Amino acid sequence: MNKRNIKINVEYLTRVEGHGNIVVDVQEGKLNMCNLEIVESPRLFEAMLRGRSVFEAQHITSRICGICSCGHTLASIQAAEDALGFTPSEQTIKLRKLLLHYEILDSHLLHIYLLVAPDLLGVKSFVPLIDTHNKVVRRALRMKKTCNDVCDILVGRHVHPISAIVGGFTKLPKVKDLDDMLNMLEGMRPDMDASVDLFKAVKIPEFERDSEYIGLVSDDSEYPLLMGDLGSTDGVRMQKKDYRKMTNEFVVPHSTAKHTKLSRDSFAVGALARYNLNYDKLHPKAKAASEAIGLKPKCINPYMNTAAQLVECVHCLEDAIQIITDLKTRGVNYDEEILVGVNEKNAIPVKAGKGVGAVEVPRGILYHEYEIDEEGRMVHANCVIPTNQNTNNIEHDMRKLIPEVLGKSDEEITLALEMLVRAYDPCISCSAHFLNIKFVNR
Amino acid sequence: MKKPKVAFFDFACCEGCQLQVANMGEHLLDLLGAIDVVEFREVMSEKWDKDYDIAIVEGSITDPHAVERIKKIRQRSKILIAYGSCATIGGVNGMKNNFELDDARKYVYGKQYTFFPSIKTRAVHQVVPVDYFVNGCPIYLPELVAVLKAALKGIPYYVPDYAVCVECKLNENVCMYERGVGCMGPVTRAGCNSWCINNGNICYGCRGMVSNPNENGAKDVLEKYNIPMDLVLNKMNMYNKCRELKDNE
Amino acid sequence: MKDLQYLVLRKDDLSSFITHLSRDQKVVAPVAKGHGTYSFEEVTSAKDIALKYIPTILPPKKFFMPQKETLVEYDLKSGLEVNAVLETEKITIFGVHTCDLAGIQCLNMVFSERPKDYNYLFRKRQITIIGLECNDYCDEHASCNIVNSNMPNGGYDLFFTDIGDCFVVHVNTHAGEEMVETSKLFKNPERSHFDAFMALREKKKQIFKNEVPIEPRDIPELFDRSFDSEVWKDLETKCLSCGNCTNVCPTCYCFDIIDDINLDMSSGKKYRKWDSCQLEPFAKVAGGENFRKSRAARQRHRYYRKFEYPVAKYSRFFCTGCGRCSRTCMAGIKLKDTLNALIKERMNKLWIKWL
Amino acid sequence: MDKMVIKESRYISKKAKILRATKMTEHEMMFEISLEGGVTLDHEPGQFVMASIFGVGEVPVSVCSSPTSKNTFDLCVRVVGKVTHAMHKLEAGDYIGIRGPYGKGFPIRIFEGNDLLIVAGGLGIAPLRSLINYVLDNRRDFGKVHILLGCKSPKDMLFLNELDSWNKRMDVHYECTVDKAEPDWAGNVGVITTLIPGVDLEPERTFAVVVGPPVMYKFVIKELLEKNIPERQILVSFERHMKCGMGKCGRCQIQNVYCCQDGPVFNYEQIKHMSEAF
Ligand SMILES: Cc1cc2nc3c(=O)[nH]c(=O)nc-3n(C[C@H](O)[C@H](O)[C@H](O)COP(=O)(O)OP(=O)(O)OC[C@H]3O[C@@H](n4cnc5c(N)ncnc54)[C@H](O)[C@@H]3O)c2cc1C
Ligand code: SF4
Ligand code: SF4
Ligand code: SF4
Repeated sequence: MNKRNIKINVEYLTRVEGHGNIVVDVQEGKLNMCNLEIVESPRLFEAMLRGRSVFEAQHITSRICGICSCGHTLASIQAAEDALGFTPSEQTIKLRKLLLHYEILDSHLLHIYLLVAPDLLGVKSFVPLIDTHNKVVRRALRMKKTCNDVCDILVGRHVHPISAIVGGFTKLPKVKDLDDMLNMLEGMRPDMDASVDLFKAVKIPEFERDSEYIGLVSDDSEYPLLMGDLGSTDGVRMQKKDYRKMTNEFVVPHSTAKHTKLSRDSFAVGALARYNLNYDKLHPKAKAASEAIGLKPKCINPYMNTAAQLVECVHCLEDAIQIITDLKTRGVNYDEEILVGVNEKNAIPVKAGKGVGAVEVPRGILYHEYEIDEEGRMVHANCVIPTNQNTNNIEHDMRKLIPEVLGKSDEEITLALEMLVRAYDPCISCSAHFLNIKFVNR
Repeated sequence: MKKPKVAFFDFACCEGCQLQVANMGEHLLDLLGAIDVVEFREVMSEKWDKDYDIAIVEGSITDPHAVERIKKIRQRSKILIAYGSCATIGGVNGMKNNFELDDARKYVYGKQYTFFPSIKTRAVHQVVPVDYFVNGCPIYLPELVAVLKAALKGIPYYVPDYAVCVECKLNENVCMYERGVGCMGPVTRAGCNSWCINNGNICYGCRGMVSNPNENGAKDVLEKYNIPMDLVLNKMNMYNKCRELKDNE
Repeated sequence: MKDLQYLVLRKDDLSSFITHLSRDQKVVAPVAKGHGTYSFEEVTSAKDIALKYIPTILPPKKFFMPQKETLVEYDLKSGLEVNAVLETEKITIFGVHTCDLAGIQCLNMVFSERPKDYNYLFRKRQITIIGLECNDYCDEHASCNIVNSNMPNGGYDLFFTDIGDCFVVHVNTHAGEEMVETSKLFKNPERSHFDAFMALREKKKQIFKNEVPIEPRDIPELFDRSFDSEVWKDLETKCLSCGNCTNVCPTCYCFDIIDDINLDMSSGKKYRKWDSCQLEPFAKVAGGENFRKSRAARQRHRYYRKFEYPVAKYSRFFCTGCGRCSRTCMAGIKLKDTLNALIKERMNKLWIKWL
Repeated sequence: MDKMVIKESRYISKKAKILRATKMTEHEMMFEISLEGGVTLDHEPGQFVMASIFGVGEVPVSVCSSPTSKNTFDLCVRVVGKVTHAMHKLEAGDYIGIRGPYGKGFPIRIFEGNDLLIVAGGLGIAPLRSLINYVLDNRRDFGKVHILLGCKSPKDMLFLNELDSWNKRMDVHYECTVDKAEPDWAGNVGVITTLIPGVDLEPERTFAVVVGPPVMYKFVIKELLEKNIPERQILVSFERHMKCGMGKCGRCQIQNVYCCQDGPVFNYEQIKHMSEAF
């Protein structure tokens, strides 16, 4: 083994959403320390939620993270409705699934094109690509814009959606809106094909570490994203109300922050986890794309998370088109449009209770848990963010990776590590408000 | 004209406003034709060590480290633009100021709360001078573009100092009060094209308050429509809590 | 009288008529928006149209002077090239009540007064107007009788009066004649139609009475003497300055002109957009002085622009009695209440003088 | 939606070239401008133009040169906000847009043969410079000419050379005062109203022309009335926000008059009852 000393300190990891640092300390070829720090200033969301109406929770928690705001909105609504004992209508669920598809599409595309593609094409950011790969950049922006536009139609905007609230939607898409969304999504297909083609050509670093993969599972034939039980590739299955048993947060000696694990040292959530768990339920086109880019379940190369994201993009696009076509044939029931401030009018009866929301957002499974009093005020709130669940896994990956690459230059090692972290698409904005923050003596 | 060097920075926030910029689609290329982005951490690895012509800052100032950082940024920038509610008025982060600071920290971080230094949430202009404001949670892109153009031209941009209702009416929405629901529109600065109300929601006041609201009149309205005052005050504290901050806090 | 002047259209044929019109132009008509509100929106069939409606949220002025309207386009790349432009489309507005017809007439006067505003005048030529008679009061906010706009006084191409199972249609212009002829749906009226029509007009005379206790000709004098009235001070505490009352008013036409350069920083346009005297910066000048700083002064200005200033300039009230301002005001400022208060204050003053 | 170019539009501005841009004080700049094609602006003293800085906006500015100089005209601009900021960045050779002239200027025809008392406060000298130079160019048509000028401080004085030449002329009575003096200032100190009582004039045949900031009018007019100048012979020029210059946009309305069309020059009798005027 290469006996060298390395001290890497990548401050302000760029091109991840939020602030993160990687700290690596190798002495005499032995790994002393390898940590992923999250340095964003605390925002204390759970504390701020106390005392607020459960009907406002979604508006506030959406602001935890602009990138995952639709995901937080959906998880929050689910937790709130669970606590209130309210069952949403079939149409509402359909529309929420549609929204989640948009969110995953949008987020994955942003990640693949703007954040990962520069690494794969060997440049520092997408800016130089404007000159070298203008077509690719334009395609990326075009696809991104489409996701944005369909979101605008469905919920007013993509960042902090407006019309999705507890109980349903304050504005339902008109016939013309459905047509517009359908046209836009269908128009995106050629770009999606081109994206798959592009990916065929890029080289993904070779690295493997077998881990446990966790995500939503279900018994029906649908690729579970909005609803389902909790499951793992190691065969664990439980209900969402028991999510704490799934995450098993624990304290590690070298850090004041908590980590998560289930059956092994660590587990992963996110696109690759979902892919590994629910490959069979993917849309046929998504399976075809998967084959085209050389991804097969069960894949244990974390760098391939990006590939799994692309496969999910194909799936979400196709399923979204399916949902809209369905809505068109069945017709939208506009009587279900709800008035905001339902709490002010007591349209949904309020009682004390507890509820959990578990939703597959782009980066993995997101939990919101609320406890409310008999007036619907928040007594206690807890959110477990996918990035938090992944940190432990990333650290374990890094520990395995570093010895394998010790022979390379510092720059190459740094890049390899940065790329690894980026592959997980960590959203540190979300996690920065929670316990999983670690400190290293410096 | 030489393209100005522009850098984007974020403090405590959800980074949704940056995402709004990324969401411009192909128009982003027009924007990049007019400015030279030298730092934008979320999408770029490049760093810049000279002065900035324009610094675009997102997020609120919530810890001592951030105070120092924003002061440094201010020193290095000719023009400083605060964008997004968190930066312009404190935004949702301001809700923290509804609680005793230590209490809130303990709630989230338990015993180890002292590891996380925290101060009362402040808007950027409550710490350093700000040249332009782009309000909203998230920002409304046309307004950001308008402000950028004003900054490029070196002329002031006036945030509309009238109520969201103005735009709401131009969009022919049925007023929320007519539907029996309280709305922050009458006291909130316009400029978002009544985005939320167009989509069936109420205005939450994310753009900050008009400079001269008629508090008396607003009270009358609540009374007339039978909407409890504390409900609205509660909404007011969602985005606008920081306006109560004294200079010495 | 040419026999073409009055015709009838069976209600069952309205749908065919609308379809006929929408073949080569945009047809807009009142559409229900829920919560008892309406707006003029594009329709393709008669079933979308609310035939019985109260004044729409925004008046049809939005078609004559759009909220945002490009006036000038420029390009600085090759020195300076400036072009004045006009954006129009062919529109038929169906179902305009008499108050709104009066509103359009007011705007016509303003914009055709010299110096003429050609953007308005050219656009107006592209618009055909089909009026629709109100057989009864819309609601308690209407005050159309006092300003005499509950009966048609021109300003339309065709005018529809609902007399049960058909409309009596007044053909007023060439454009109207053409619509009628090409559609081939209109019949000559029979005696009974006329009888029903006359009976309706008679009945309206009974229903519509002065809504405020004053003769219209005395209103300008009332305002002459009310500039320093206490009534305005009362409005100071109520008004929220949301500008809704002016935005919805069919005769408010104040605007702002905005220069909007493109991101290339060399081409751009100037557009005008609706503005409101109720907004605080409206009368502010460069030195910081605001000539109508108080809400009271701004409210007063609004009323004077309805009941006094235009009387001197155009010899007519610029209030059509549509009641929109009262209907929309959250603060509950009602036009009729204000007029009543002014009248009452005036009476009191007279009494005091007398005693 | 169809779009077409309409040449009838009144919103189109003429292309105009800046021949010279001179910084006069900390806040004011003067521009010498010519319309493309050597067209004469053809204005009267007291009229204004709408000046367009493309990409920024359009503002009303009084023409401050006399119509006797045919091919070019001058604008003197104080920096206050958006457009004026941008104007101060202009240089010789730049193009701007000009619409107008608009409004009713000073009634020079009826001034002829009579005496003039010109009272200027601050930037008010800009429109008055047009009048003064016109009068001086046609000096024999007018009776006595008094010019009273008030400024905040000596360094705010505009058109210094010209002030000097007016001061030196025997056929003009010129006086000036500053609110706050500086050490090397030897002239009057005090507000402008203090100069009026000392002027020797025949009220029946004197036209007083007053232009200055809003606060000035009330006090100056009071002094003038005390001097027995008839109300009709007191002329003022108002500043209001303006967008169209054509009596439509409503911005410049003062009760039932439009500043842009009925003014900006009014005689006191016309507007004395209007509380919104001052
Ligand atoms: C007939 C006439 C003649 C004139 N002649 C001259 C002349 O000869 N020379 C000259 O220098 N000026 C003259 N003026 C004044 C000139 O028109 C103004 O100074 C000019 O319009 C200012 O425009 P601006 O875009 O620079 O300022 P703006 O940007 O419009 O700002 C003006 C002031 O209002 C404030 N303001 C404006 N809008 C807002 C808002 N939305 N919110 C908050 N604050 C706001 C600004 O802070 C500033 O103090 C004349 C005006 C008139 C009517
Ligand atoms: S809905 Fe809200 S913003 Fe719109 S008019 Fe009513 S109060 Fe104003
Ligand atoms: S409508 Fe209100 S809450 Fe919504 S963006 Fe605008 S100001 Fe913010
Ligand atoms: S003032 Fe009121 S009632 Fe009169 S026309 Fe305007 S909106 Fe209608």
